[in-house]
Amino acid sequence: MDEDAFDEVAAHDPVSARRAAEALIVDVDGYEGPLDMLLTLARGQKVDLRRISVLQMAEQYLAFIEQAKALRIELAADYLVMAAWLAFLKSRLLLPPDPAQDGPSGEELAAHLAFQLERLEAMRAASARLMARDQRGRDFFVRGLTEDVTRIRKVSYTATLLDLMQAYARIRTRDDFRPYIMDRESVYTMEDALERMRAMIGYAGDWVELSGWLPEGWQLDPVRRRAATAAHFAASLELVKQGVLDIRQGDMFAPIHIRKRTR
Amino acid sequence: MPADPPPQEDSLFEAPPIGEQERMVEAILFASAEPVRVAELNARMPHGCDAAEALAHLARRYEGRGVRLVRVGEAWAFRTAPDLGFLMQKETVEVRKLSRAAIETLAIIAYHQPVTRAEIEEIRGVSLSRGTIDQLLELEWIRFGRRRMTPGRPVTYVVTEGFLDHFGLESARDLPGLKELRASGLLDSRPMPGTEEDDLAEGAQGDMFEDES
Amino acid sequence: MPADPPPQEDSLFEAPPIGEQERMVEAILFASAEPVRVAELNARMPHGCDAAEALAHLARRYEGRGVRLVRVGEAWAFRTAPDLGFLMQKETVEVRKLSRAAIETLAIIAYHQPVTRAEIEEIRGVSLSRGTIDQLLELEWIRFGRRRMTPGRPVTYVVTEGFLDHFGLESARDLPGLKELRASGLLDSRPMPGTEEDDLAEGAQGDMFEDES
Repeated sequence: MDEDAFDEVAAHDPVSARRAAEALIVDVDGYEGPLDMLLTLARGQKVDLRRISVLQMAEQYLAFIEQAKALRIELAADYLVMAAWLAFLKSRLLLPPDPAQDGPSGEELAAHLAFQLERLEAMRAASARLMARDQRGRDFFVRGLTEDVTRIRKVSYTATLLDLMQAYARIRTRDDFRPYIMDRESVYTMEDALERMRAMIGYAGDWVELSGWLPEGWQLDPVRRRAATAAHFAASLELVKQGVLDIRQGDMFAPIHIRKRTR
Repeated sequence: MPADPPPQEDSLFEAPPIGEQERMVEAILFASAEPVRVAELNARMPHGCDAAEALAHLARRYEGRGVRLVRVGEAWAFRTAPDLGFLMQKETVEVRKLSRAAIETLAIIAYHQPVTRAEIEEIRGVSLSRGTIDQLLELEWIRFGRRRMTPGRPVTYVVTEGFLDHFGLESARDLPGLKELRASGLLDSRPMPGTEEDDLAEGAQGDMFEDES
Repeated sequence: MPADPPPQEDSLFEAPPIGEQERMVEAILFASAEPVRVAELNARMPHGCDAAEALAHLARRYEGRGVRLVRVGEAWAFRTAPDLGFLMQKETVEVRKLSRAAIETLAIIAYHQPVTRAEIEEIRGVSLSRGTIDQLLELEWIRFGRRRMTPGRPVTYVVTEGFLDHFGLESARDLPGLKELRASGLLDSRPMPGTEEDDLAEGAQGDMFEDES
């Protein structure tokens, strides 16, 4: 945004005023919010921030908002909130004070706005001075060769605050996303199958069909039958691996047979 | 019995002479890239040593040298003299570029600490984007201070020793221009006329700014 | 010496005085991660400098100090004086990241203290291995709190001063709540449909500190 343009706005040059307003619109993304834009307008008055005309600044801001509306430019809500507040401030400043109405006067509100602008500018200046300081790793440097003299190695565990908070966030959000509670009713675990088969293995002297081994109550319901079959099949493989069982399948999809291995 | 009784109560041995203590502090600080606290220096040095006094001697010795003894909060470190930075291209570390929002937020925290998120937003007149505080925390330039004893008990932010170290500050009181800013009242928390101070601290921004949540 | 004309042939500018050159060598050797060769020193210093001469001056200056200038092959470096090696034990600490189980357990204790083992397991949804609590106790980041007045009178865990110190907190209450974590972008998820964000945050905060309400 060209500051000179604003001097000309102050001089009530309509062409420059329009240009200035358009420049504002073009650059609206370059502002960090409405206060930042007001600060730019205030600087345009080229006076001490404590002596700016808040009224003139409010009028410029409102004119800009009107322009933006006319050009159908989408403005963030906080710009519109500020516009509404400035319109209110303007009316307070222009109308004679109503003794029946309490609340702060227009002058008080204007003074506070001027304070906010001065404070924002002061913080801008402070951040510039801060960044202009000599900085570690750019202007001054730390010891490059830290020494390890002794061979005593002590393990120290570390974690940052960020790790801690992220861990907590992870745990708390996991609950939000817990997909469903598993229905334990129809789950037959391999551990259970293994235990059951170990107890019964002595009776399987000759080849028997694995499907015949399913426990009572797990043969009819398809969900339960599938779970029990899978568990018993996995358990059989485990027992084969341990060398206590033989297993065979004549053909693809043919019944699976098992028998106790004889040594 | 030593002629001068050492101030420590239960030291069995005489403390080493101050020149020796100075050498010890010098060696410890040279070996560490990070600032070392006075308390830790004392803990590592033999009984009866006075690290603070040794540091004062050492600082004088390094005045005007290529490396300087600097204070960082409660800790001390050797750092190269800033006027020789031009020799160090090899050691220069690329600092992550901070956004304008992050730099301003950092300055506001430094000058106004302890400060709440709502107060930062009030000063900047715009809501703080998600990553900004996060980035400063990750750099370990800011940390959480005490919660504010106002409704909602918001967390506050303060700057760290890492911040002081990075910007070569002895303490947060040495921030440039701090006195002038304070004298001009620009660091006062001044609520909008007609609003309660509590409302401000709590995060209700009056009519002016959108609430974050 | 400054009075002598510099021996270099093609220097447009006069070389810096030897005292300055000494400062430069001092700063470069201090900041460098490895010993530096004379040729490299000369290359890094302004035209007309004589690193070898500056090194000789510097070596004399550090004679008898806590650190010494030593020659390592063709290169030069600062090293701790051998008689002070005993001070360096702390520099060899091996730093390891805390395991995920440990950091999660620690986070739960910090946010929910005082908290029992069973409660930690319930929140994490997995059983706690013995080593995890032991490790946190050993680090002195947690300690035993009061026994819970429920059947079995289980012990509870709370965080320690050492924990606060390590994480740069003034009190465990200053840890940000869920709502604040979310606002700062640390918690990316939306709440599950049907749960109120506020319930979650307040629930967690409410349980957290008994004396708060």
